Amino acid sequence: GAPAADEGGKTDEGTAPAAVSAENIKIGVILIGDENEGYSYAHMEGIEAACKALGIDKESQLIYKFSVLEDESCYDAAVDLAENGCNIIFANSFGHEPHLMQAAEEYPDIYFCHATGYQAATSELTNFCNYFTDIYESRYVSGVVAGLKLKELMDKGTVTDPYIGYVGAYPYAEVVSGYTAFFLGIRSIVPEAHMDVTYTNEWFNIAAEGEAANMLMSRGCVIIGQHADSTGAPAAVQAALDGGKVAYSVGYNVDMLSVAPDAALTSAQNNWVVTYEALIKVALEGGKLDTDYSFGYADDAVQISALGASCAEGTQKAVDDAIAAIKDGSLHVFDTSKWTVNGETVTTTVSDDLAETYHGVEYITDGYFHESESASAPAFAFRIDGITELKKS
Amino acid sequence: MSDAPMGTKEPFIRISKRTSIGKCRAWSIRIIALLLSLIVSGLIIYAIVRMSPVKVYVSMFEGAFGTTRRAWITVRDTMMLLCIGVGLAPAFRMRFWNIGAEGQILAGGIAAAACMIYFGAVLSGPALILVMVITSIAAGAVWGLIPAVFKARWGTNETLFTLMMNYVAIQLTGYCVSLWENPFGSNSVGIINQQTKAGWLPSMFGQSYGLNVVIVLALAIGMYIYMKYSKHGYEIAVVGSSENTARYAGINVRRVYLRTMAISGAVCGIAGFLAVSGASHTISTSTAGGRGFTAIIVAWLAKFNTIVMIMISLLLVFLEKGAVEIASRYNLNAYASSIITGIILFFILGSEFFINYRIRFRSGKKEKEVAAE
Amino acid sequence: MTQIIALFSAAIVFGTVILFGATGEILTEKSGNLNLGVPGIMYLGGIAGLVGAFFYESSAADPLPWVGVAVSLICSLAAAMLGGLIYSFLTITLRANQNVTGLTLTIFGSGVANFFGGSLQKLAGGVGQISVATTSSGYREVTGLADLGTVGNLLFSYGFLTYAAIVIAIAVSYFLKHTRSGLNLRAVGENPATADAAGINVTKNKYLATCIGAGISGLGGLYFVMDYTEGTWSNDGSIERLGWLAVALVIFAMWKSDKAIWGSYLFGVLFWMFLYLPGLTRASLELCKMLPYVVTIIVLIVVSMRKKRENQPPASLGLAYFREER
Amino acid sequence: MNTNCAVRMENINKTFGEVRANDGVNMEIRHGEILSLLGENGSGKTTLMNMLAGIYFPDDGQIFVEGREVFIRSPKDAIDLGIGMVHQHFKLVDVFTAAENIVLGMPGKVQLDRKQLSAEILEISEKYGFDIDPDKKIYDMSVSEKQTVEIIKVLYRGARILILDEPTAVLTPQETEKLFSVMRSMKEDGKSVVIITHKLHEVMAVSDRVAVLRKGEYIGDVATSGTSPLQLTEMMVGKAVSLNIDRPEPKDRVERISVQNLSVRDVEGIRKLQDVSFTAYGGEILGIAGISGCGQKELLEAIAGLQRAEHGSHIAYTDKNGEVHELIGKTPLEIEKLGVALSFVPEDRLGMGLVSDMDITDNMLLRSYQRGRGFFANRRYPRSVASEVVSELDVATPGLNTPVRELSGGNVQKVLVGREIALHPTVLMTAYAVRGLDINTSYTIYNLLTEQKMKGVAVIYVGEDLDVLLELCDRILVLCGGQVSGILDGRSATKEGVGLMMTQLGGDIHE
Ligand SMILES: Nc1ncnc2c1ncn2[C@@H]1O[C@H](COP(=O)(O)OP(=O)(O)OP(=O)(O)O)[C@@H](O)[C@H]1O
Ligand SMILES: Nc1ncnc2c1ncn2[C@@H]1O[C@H](COP(=O)(O)OP(=O)(O)OP(=O)(O)O)[C@@H](O)[C@H]1O
Ligand SMILES: [Mg+2]
Ligand SMILES: [Mg+2]
Repeated sequence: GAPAADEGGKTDEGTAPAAVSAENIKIGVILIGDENEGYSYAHMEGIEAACKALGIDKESQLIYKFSVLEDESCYDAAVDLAENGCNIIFANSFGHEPHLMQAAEEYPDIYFCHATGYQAATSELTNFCNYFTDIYESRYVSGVVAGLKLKELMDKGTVTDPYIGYVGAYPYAEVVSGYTAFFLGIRSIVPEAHMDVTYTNEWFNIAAEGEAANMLMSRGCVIIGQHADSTGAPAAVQAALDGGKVAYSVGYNVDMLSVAPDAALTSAQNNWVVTYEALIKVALEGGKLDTDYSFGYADDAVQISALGASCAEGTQKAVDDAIAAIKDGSLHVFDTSKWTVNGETVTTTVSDDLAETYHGVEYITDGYFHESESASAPAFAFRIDGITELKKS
Repeated sequence: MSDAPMGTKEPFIRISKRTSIGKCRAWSIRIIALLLSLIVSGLIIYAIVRMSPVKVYVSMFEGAFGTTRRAWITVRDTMMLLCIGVGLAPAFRMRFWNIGAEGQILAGGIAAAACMIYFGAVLSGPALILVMVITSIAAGAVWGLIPAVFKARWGTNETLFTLMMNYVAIQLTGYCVSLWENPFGSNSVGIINQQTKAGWLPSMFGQSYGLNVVIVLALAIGMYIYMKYSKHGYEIAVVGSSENTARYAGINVRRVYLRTMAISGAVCGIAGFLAVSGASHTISTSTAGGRGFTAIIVAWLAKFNTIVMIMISLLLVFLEKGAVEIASRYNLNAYASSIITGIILFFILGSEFFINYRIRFRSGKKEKEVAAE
Repeated sequence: MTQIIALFSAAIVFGTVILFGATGEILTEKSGNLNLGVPGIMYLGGIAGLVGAFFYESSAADPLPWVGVAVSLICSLAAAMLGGLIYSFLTITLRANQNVTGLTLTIFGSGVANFFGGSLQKLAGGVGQISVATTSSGYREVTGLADLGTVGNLLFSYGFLTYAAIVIAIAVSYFLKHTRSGLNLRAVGENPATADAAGINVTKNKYLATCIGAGISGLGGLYFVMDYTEGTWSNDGSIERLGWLAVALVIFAMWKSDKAIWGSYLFGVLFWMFLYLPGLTRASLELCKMLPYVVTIIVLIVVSMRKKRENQPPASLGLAYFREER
Repeated sequence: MNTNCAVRMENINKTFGEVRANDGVNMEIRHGEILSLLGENGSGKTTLMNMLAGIYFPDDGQIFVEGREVFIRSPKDAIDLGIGMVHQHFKLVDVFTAAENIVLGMPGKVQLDRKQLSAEILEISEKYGFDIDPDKKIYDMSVSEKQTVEIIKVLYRGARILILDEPTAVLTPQETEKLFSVMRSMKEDGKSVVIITHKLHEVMAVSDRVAVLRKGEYIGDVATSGTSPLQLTEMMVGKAVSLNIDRPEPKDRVERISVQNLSVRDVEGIRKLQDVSFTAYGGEILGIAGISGCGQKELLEAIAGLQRAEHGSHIAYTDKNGEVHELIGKTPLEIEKLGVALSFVPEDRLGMGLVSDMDITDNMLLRSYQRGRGFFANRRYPRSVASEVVSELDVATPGLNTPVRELSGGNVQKVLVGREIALHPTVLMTAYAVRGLDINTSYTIYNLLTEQKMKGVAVIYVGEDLDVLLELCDRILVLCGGQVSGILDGRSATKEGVGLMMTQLGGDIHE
């Protein structure tokens, strides 16, 4: 049954939504895009797979709100879903968070889960959580793939300068964390590699991403990574490759092989089903919600897409080894011994000049930066040596 | 001269202009067009989702008015669109093709957001709102005035100028977002003054959007009176018709350009204020969200009559909300709504022909009117 | 140096999209029809070409590039011209308001394109999985001249549509300036009553110019899909933005398609400048993206300051014609 | 069937909404004749001819060309039938050259050979004695040049039936004479020419036969040789009318406008007026004569505050209390605020004097809306003025809410003149006040002007018809190339004298 919508009702400390059966649960999903757009599409696939696994009918029990902007329309959508009897409501874009929280405050009997956000830990809402994945782990692994390719090219003498380019969306922690992990993956193979990062200042613009990749290749970059949502960059790299240039691409979210069959090496991906299954299970059982959910390789919540034909020999094995090492805890992506800032090893995130960035939380213990552990949102924001941001922050 | 190439037959269809048509007749033509368009889009929907069109239309209605909240959202968005249409009306009447509403809204929105951010803690509730309204009006007016100054002085093409000003405003918004975003680089300003609600438009009649309705309806009625009965309104019409005549009549053409565009921009600025203070409480490059363009359709279909605009805005918002509901319910992507809106507008646009013109077929000179049947 | 070439290449590719759009629109506007549906038409041209190529490639056992090119070209032209036909029927025959009809066509076109784009993604197995690599390679095939060092790289490393855009722009310009039909068409746009009295079929001219213009504009969408983004679909709104820039370019080029050529490349340079300018920050990058628009405004002002009769829009642009009207 | 008939129209009907523009018209056009089509404003002349030209299609009736029934569905059909029409409002593309306008719509090679075209055009113009530069843009042309283009356009198409709708309304007497000789040589070629004009002396001078329309109905036709202007007027109006201009002696002449050393340049810097000085008195009509384009427009506009004058120019206005105001440098609004009651009928009616999309009431409002303090425009007063003007000047209109655009040319002019007189001016300036008006209405206007004069208004009358100027005005100022050639006494001046001064400077100044 639908929970009573008592408007403006405050959460009583300790109350939590009640359990609901798989036949009766209703799930609402607020997406920034639709099946046209890789990021949202991945979420859709994840949710639908989770529903299937849990015996929930996606036709009658799953309601989508597509292309919801990051403003009051997110709140409208959330409340509408709540009034439609949803027991758990997801929203997938960063800017949705405050609007979703507003709805969460009004509907304490419903779970509200927000991907990429960071405010659950500090809010008093017990029916609201943040979730994301340890995508940096698969970023690292995709870096290993790229590193092996780079090494192969250097061994053959085709490439002398291990120069990497990265198309970022915004100079935002999620992006910084991603490209640093990717770079560290490369450096685990080619220690002298260096990388330029540029930003398009847009999450999703196929032409801008393509041109950014072209720009990086014109500087001499031979591998192009990306944290922007379209196929623009890999396609541009494929075109350059067709034109006789040496260039390869590592994508994000989407398997790029269809648009860049020769140039695409792999893509770092989320396997959202794991996360969604976990969250929907919470709703089925009722009760308390954690503030943050972030699953990684250990739970198979992240992955890289099928390796492209251009990958260097032995890549699969190296990938498997890296994944195994991550899973067994012997490999930490942000191992402080592997990176420096201004030539110095970083040992803490609670120094004065970092207080604002890390809110006084100590992320570095046991010799590595604990990404996405206390909070699901990526937090790594160091600009490490070897990476140059072409656009200053 | 044996075989002249010209026709030796009477034309098959003859069209003549109607001088007048009863209101009743005109509206029945429009309603027929609307019904036809519903049938056509129904068929298309059926072809795509194999759903009974009737069911589809019922869900459209539910999408727009199914719950009180939905109805209020429909009303809120209608008011938003109406407000912009009202802003465009005087400019269009002056034949100043202001397609820059998008930018003027953003300018107003930026101003409102800036006030909320910088004065939120300093000023008390009503004072802050007042300052916001004033700065939004000023910002919108300035954004409208810039092209007007050049149009008045050098006759610079305002269509392209205002279009470009939209993009300039979008980038300016992007710039402001980069200053105000939290956390850095997230491109998201978040809800401004979420705790204090400083600068939020207070609710009225127990409805968060009550005040929006009051403000916009007042604007629409005021603009109707202004354009129809005031001296300014008359000047606008004269300038729009012929600058030369206006000069002859002693009208200061440049001043009318500037004044009217300031008003047009100001009302769009108010729309920006309403979007930020009265609805989203945040600012982003999509705050205007293409409504500046949709409002052009509203203004034209209503022939710049701001009262008629109420209905047209409602129709467009209804279509949008309805189609979004269909999309959500039948798992179509949201662009289905654009297709349906497009088809319905095509039919409405086409129907005006049968209101303004009379068609006669050749057959034996018997007058047969297609439109009436 | 390589970066400058890269910037110019980016500008040419970018410019080609809007050059198609603008050339088509110039032809249309010269007939007195102000078609604000250019973005919609480009959408239609783009998606139809993609759909055609997609179904060809997925049905043929061994798809050939040239067949793919032919199929998608035909589909694209047909769809774009159909868009032009809808617009023509409404504005010419039914004398509906041109502004609203155009804007509606843009809404409709973007709806159709993204709707079917989405369906196609699903069909292809997910986002980014649509690939018409064979057809796209047909569009992007370059001649041996591309290998002629820097010059070859700068001038000859593009697909055939890039050059087609230039040829069409020059042809349209020649047509308007130097042929009888071109003169007649311009007369229709300047003063339909005059053209009519001179025995020119106003309706036919308007229909033809609008539909052919739409076909040319639609090629902009096709080029974007097939060449620029290499045969895939994205609903990021790029085509719509480019469509509006094409409309802007028409005015920028003063309704002369030969002048639109360099105008489009200039737009391109200004547009991608932000990627190449060093030292931009998060904030100043946003301001830098204003560049093309601000420059357009400045050019517009400068042009208007030296008023020239020839730089004005066609005199009856945007007005419906009815012979018996006074 | 009369084989001498080039065109026969039978029982032609045409209505616009409620207006019956043509009602059962039967008319014929014969081979090798010049036919005058006469009728009051709005009597349906243009409409009737437009049906031959393919602009309108008749509601009812038949048209025979060379004895064969035809359906003229478009101008193309008309052209193919050898019918060509020069319209009242020129149908030319402003930004094209003469040659481009002439060749419009003609079949021929795909490519446009501009050189050869110019040669062909020069050939035609030589044959008929035109003077034309094929490569000149229309917007650079004077009205008579534009008309020449229009006529050549028709000839170039090989028209055998030429229709001219009020071709002389905008021509000087010399230009008119030239046009008539062209018409005569066309007639000699065996072509038929139909001319619509309101000037009876022209009818008498050029035509062989006259056909008359009244309120859409065909009244009949007479041979020119067997009729007189008086009879024709009677046929047109339906009753006997007197065509006399009463010219009472001015009384209580008082100085109103004194122009001193007025010099004006246009936007391109070309001098339009140079050191023009004169005085206009209340209680008299000051005529202004001159070939078109020699500064009349600028002169009136300068007084009305619509032209920027050069340094050293003065225009002094003496108001009723004897106070003197300088008008130079003031906007029309400021002039009005001074209490100067200035009425002005400009040359360009729909482009300057009236708002073509607005109805008659709102056009009346144009000159009075600024009166009164409030924010709102008062429409009660204009509405009463509108109905007064309509009834007094007999404006043919379906109602006060009809856009003036839909009125016939003459009726548009009536609305404009009527409004300006209704303003109770102290100075009334008119530029070509009767252009396009039928003879009856013209005389109504002359008498209205005289009436104003007797009320003590200073009337400045710019006209092209010297006969009228000599009959109507108390004094006549002759302009020549932007300078005052002389000021003559209206009662003693001769047509020849004025004509001479129009073309060369020199003459007395009659105060
Ligand atoms: N695309 C066009 N459409 C219509 N008319 C045109 C077009 N291009 C040129 N014209 C006309 O043809 C004439 C010659 O064109 P051209 O472009 O050579 O002009 P131009 O004298 O070189 O002017 P500019 O100084 O602007 O280049 C122009 O005056 C113009 O009237
Ligand atoms: N296109 C039209 N739409 C509406 N009414 C029209 C139209 N054309 C003509 N009329 C009306 O038909 C009547 C006859 O007009 P027409 O122009 O034929 O008169 P005319 O004899 O040429 O007058 P004038 O001497 O003033 O030129 C007028 O009352 C006019 O208002
Ligand atoms: Mg040139
Ligand atoms: Mg007439």
